[in-house]
Amino acid sequence: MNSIIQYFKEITQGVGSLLRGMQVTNRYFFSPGKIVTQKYPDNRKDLVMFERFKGEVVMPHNEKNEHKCTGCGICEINCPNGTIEVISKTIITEDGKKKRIIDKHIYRLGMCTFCALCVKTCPSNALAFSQEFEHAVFNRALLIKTLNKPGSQLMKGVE
Amino acid sequence: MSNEWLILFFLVGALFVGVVVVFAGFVAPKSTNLQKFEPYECGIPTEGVTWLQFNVGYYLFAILFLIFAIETVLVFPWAVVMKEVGLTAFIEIVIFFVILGLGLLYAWKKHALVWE
Amino acid sequence: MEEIIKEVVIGEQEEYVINMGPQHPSTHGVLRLVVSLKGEIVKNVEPHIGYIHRGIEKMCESITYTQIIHLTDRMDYLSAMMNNEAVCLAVEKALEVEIPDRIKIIRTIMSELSRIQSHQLFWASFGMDLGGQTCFFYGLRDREKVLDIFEETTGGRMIVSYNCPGGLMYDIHPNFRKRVKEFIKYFRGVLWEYDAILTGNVIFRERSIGIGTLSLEDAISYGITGPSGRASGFSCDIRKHEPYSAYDRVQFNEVLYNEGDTYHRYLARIEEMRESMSIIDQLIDNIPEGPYFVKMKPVIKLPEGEYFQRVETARGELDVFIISDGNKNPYRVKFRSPNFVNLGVLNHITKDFKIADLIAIAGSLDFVIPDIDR
Amino acid sequence: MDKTQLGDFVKSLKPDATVIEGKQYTEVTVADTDLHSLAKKLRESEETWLDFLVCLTGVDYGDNFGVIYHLKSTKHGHMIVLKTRTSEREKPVLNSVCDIWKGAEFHEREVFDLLGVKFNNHPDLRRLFLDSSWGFPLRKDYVDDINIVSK
Amino acid sequence: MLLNTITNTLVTLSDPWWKVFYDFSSLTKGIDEGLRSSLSPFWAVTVEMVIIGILFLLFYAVIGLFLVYAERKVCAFIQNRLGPNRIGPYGIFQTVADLIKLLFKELIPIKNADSFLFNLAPYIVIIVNFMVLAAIPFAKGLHAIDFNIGIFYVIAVSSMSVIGVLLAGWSSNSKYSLIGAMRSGAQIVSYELSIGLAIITVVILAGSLQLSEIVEAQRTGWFIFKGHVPAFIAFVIYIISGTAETNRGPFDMAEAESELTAGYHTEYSGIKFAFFYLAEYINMFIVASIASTLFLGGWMPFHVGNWEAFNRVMDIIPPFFWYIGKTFFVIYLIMLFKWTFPRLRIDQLLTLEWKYLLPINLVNVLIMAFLVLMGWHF
Repeated sequence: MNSIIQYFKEITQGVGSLLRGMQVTNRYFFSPGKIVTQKYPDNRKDLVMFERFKGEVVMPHNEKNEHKCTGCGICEINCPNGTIEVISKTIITEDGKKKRIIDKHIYRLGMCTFCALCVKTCPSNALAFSQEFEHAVFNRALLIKTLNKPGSQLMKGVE
Repeated sequence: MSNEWLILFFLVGALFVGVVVVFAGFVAPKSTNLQKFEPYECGIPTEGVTWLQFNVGYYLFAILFLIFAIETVLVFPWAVVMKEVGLTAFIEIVIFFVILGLGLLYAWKKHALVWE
Repeated sequence: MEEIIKEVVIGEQEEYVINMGPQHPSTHGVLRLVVSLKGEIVKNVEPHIGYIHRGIEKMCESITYTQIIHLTDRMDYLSAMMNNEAVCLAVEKALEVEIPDRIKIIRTIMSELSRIQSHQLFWASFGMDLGGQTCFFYGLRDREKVLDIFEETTGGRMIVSYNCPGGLMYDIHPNFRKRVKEFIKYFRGVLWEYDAILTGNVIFRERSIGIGTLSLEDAISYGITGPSGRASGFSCDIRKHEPYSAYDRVQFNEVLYNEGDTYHRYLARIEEMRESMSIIDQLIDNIPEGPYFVKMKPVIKLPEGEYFQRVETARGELDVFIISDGNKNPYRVKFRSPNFVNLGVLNHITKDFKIADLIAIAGSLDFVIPDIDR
Repeated sequence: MDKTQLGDFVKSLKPDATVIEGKQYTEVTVADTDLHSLAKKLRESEETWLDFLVCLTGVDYGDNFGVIYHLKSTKHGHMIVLKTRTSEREKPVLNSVCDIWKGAEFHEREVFDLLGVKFNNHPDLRRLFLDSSWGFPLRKDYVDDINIVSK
Repeated sequence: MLLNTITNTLVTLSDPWWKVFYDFSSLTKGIDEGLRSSLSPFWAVTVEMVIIGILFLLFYAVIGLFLVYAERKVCAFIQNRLGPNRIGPYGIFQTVADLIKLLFKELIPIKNADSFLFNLAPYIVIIVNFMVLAAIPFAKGLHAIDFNIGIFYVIAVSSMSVIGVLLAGWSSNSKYSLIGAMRSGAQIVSYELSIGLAIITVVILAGSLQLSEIVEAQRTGWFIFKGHVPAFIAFVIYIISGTAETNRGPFDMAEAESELTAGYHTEYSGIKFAFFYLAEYINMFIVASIASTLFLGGWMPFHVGNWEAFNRVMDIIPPFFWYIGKTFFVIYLIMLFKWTFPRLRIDQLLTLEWKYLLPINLVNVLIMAFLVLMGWHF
C-alpha cells in the first residue's frame, strides 16, 4: 500500500515540478519586454562602450598633431609578447643638440593580449586604450599599425 | 473521396522527394575532397567497424511491446462497439485488462522493466 | 526463463570505440574522449588532451613576474581574477609586502564575483548538456551583468588582467558599489528560476541523482578539489583552511555534501553562488579608502627560494609554485590547475554508466579545457 | 603536528633524509631510491596521514631532474614538501607513487611529457599533451626556433 | 477552364460565397461535378488529382516553413532573444532563405554507407507525412480521405516514420548515427502503446473510428470536457507520447545533439537533411492536429450545452480557424516542452512508458468505459 501511495506521490510531484518549469518559460514567452539581445550592427550609432574598455592601443594626438611619446621604449620592454616596437631616430634640434625622437611606434594588434602593461608603465602617459572593437580586416598586414601619425611632433613640455 | 486515392498521396510524397533531390543534384556543387566522404566522428578517423553486433538493451521491452500491440487488435474494435454492447463488453474488457495487467506486474516484479 | 532471456540479451561482443571530441558540442572545447562502449554502456573513457597546450609554464620562464599575469588569465578564463590573484599573492609573499585592506577587500569581491559568473556559466552549460537549451540563455543573460561590472572597472570581460603584484591595475570604478549591489539584488531575485527550471525538475533529478558517484576516499586520493570534491564531503576549501586576502574576516559556510553524485556536484555550485553573494554583501559596504596599489620596484626580483601559494578558484584548488633563482624571471613556475587534476577521475566515475550519463558527469565536473592544457 | 614535529618524525622514519624547516612547510629531501618507501610510510602512518597529493612538480636542475611533492593531510591539516632528484640526466627514472595517490597518474604523465622523467610501475605512461615528435620542452636546453620567439 | 468551373460553382451556390468557409463540401462537390460534366471521366480524375496534389504540396511546404519559423521565434522569446529578424519583416522569410540555401548545398555521399537505404530514408519519412495528412479533417468538408477506420489508420501509418529514422541512422556508417538509430528503435517500442490506448479512451466516448464522426460527436462539447478526468488524463498522455513520437525534446534521444552531435541525421547534408527537418515539423503538426481533433473538437467551434446565443456567436468564426487555433495551441505546448525540459535518458523513456504511462492508461481506459457504461459523461 505504501508503495502505491509513494507511486502516486512521485507522479504528482514530478508533474508539479514540470509545471513549475513551464511556468517560468511561459512567462518569459509572454513578456517580450525582457528581451536582452541587441540588434548589433543596427545600434552601432548609440552603442556606448565603457570608458575603460580595452579596445586597442592608440596614441592620442592633440589638435596640433602632437603626441607625448618620447620614444623611451619602456612599453616595448614591458610588453610580454613583442607586440610593440619603437623605432627611433636621431635629429638635431634648433639649438644644435642631438636628440632621439620617435620615428615609428609600431603596434601589432594581432598579437596584443590587452594586458595594459604598456599603457600603465608609460612614463609620459602617451598611450591609451580606445573603445574601438571592430578589428576585423581581410588582410593580416592591416593589423600592424603605426601609432604616431605622419608628421606628428612631441608635445611641448614632455620629456 | 474513396480510399483508393491514397495512392495519390503516396505518389505526391515520392515525387516531391524525387524531384527535389534530382534538382538539388543538378544545382548543388560536387566536391572532390575525399575527406568529406568520411563519416563524422568529431574529426578523428573511425576506429574499427561501425556495423557491429550492438547491445541495444531493450529486447525484453520489445517482446512485451509485441504482446501489448496484439492486444490493441482486440481493444480497438471493442472500443467502437463498447457503447452499444454495454455491460457485457465492460466485464469482458475488465477481465482482459486484469490478465494483461497481471502480466505487466509480473514483468515489473521480475525486474524485466530495467534496462540491462 | 529468466536465465534464457539474460543469455539472449547479453551476448559477447567486441568493444565499440567512439570518439567524442575534439569537435563535439558537449566537450566544452577541444577535449577528446575516446569512449569504449558496450551498447549504450560506457566501459572505458580515455581523455586525450593537449589540443591547445600553449606551454604557459615554459613561457613564464622567460618573462617577468608582472607579465605572467596576462598568461594566467588565459588558463582558466572563467576564474581569471583568482588565477591572477594566486600569482600576485605568491610574489607578494616572497617579497614580504604588506598589502592594504582596500586591495584585499577589492580582490575578494572580484574573486567572488568571478566565482558567481563561473558558476552561472556552469549552470548554463550543464543545462545544455542535459538537453535544456533554455538554461544556456538564462545563465548567459545573468552572467552578462557580472561581466559588465568587470568591464566597467577593468576594461576586460573575461581576460581582465586586473590584479598585479602589489595591488590592482586600476582603482574600482565609481559605479562599482552601486552596480554590484544592483546585481546581487537582481540575482537573488532570479535564482529561484534556476531551481524551477533545473534543480527541482523531475527529469533533471532522475538524470543526475546517483549518477557518477565519487566516494570521499577516491576524491582525496585523486585530489578532486573545488565544488566537485566538496560534493563528496572532501573539506578542501582553501578560503576556509588557509585564508588569503580578506577571507579571514567574512562569515561563510563551506558547502559540503556526502553523496558525491552529479546532482550534488551541481547543487554545491548553486549553493556556492549563494555563499558568494553573502560574502560580497559583507564586504561591499566596507571597502576602506586608500591607495589601490603598493609601490613596487619597476623590475621585480624574487629572492632565491621556493614559493607556494594555494588559491580557491571556481573549479578547485589552484596552486602556484614558483622556484626563483633571484633573477627577474622565475626559474620554474608550476600551476597546479584544478581541471587537470579533476580530469583524472573521469574514467573512474563514468564506468558502467550510459553515454548520456557520461555527458552529465563530464558536465558536472565543469571542465575548462585551456586550464587542463595550460 | 607543527613543522618541527613533522621534521623530527620524518627523521625517525628515514634517518638519512635531509630535513629543512622552510618558511612555509617542512621540506624533506630524499634519495630517489628511498622516495617510494618514505612516501608510503608518510601516507600510512597515523601521525602524518598525508593522504592528499596537492601538487607534483618536475624541475630541471641542470645536472639532474627534481620532482617535488606537496603533500597534505586532510585529517591533521599539516603539509609537507617531499623532494627528490634523479640520479642522472640522460636516463632519468623514478618510482611512481600512483599506487599511493591515484591522482599522481596524471601528474606523472605530465612530468614525463614535459621533462622526460620516466616513472617505474606507472600504469599508463604515455605522452599527455604532445606527440612523440616533440622533445621535452620544459628542459632548460630545449631548443625550438620555430615556436619559441625570444626577445 | 478550371477557374471557370470554380466561379461557376461559386455562382451556383445557393448561399453567399463566403458561406464556403463554413462548409467546403458544396464547393468541392461543385468542382467535382463541373469537371465531370466538361471532361471525360479519366481526365476529370486526373485533373482532380493534380489539383489535390498541388494543394497538398503547397500546404505541406507552407506549414513546414511556417512551423520552423514559429519554433525559432517561440524559442527565442522564451530565451529572451529576438530570434530571426533580418530577412523580411520580423524575419519571416528566414526559413525560405534557409531552404534555398539547403537546396544549393552539396549532397555528400558517405564512404561505405549503404547508399540504397541512405537515399531511401528521406522518401519514407516524407511519404508517411503525406499519407497521414490525407486523413486529417481540416474543416467541414475539407478532408481528403474520410476513412471509416481513420484514427486507426493515422496511428498505424504515422508510426512508420520511425522506420525512416531507423534506416537513416543505420545506413549512415557513422557510429553516432547508429546509436541514434538504435535509440529510435527503443522509441518505437515505447510510445506506440500509450498513444494507442489514449486514443482508445476517446474512441469509447465517440463510438467510432471515423475522424469525421469523432468531430461530429463533439458538437455538444469537446471530449476533453465531456469525458471528465479520464479524458484529460488521456489528453496529457497523448501529448507526452505524441512528443515522443515526433522525436522532439525532451524525447529527442535519437538526435540528442549534446550526446550524439546530430544522431541519426549526422551524415545527411543539404536538401536530404532538410527533408528530415521538415518531416519532424510536419509530424509535430500531425500530432497536434490529431490531438485537437480527438480532444479539442477539431474544427468544431466551442459549444456549451444549451447556451444557444453563445453557441451562435462561436459559430461565426469559421471552422478552419477553430481547427488551426487549437492545433497551434497544442503545437505551442509541445514547443514549450522542448524549450523547458532537459532530455530524458533512453532507459528513462522506457521506464516512463512501462511503469507510468501504460498502467495509468490501462486503468484510465477502464474508468472511461465505466463512465460510458453508466452514462456519466456529458
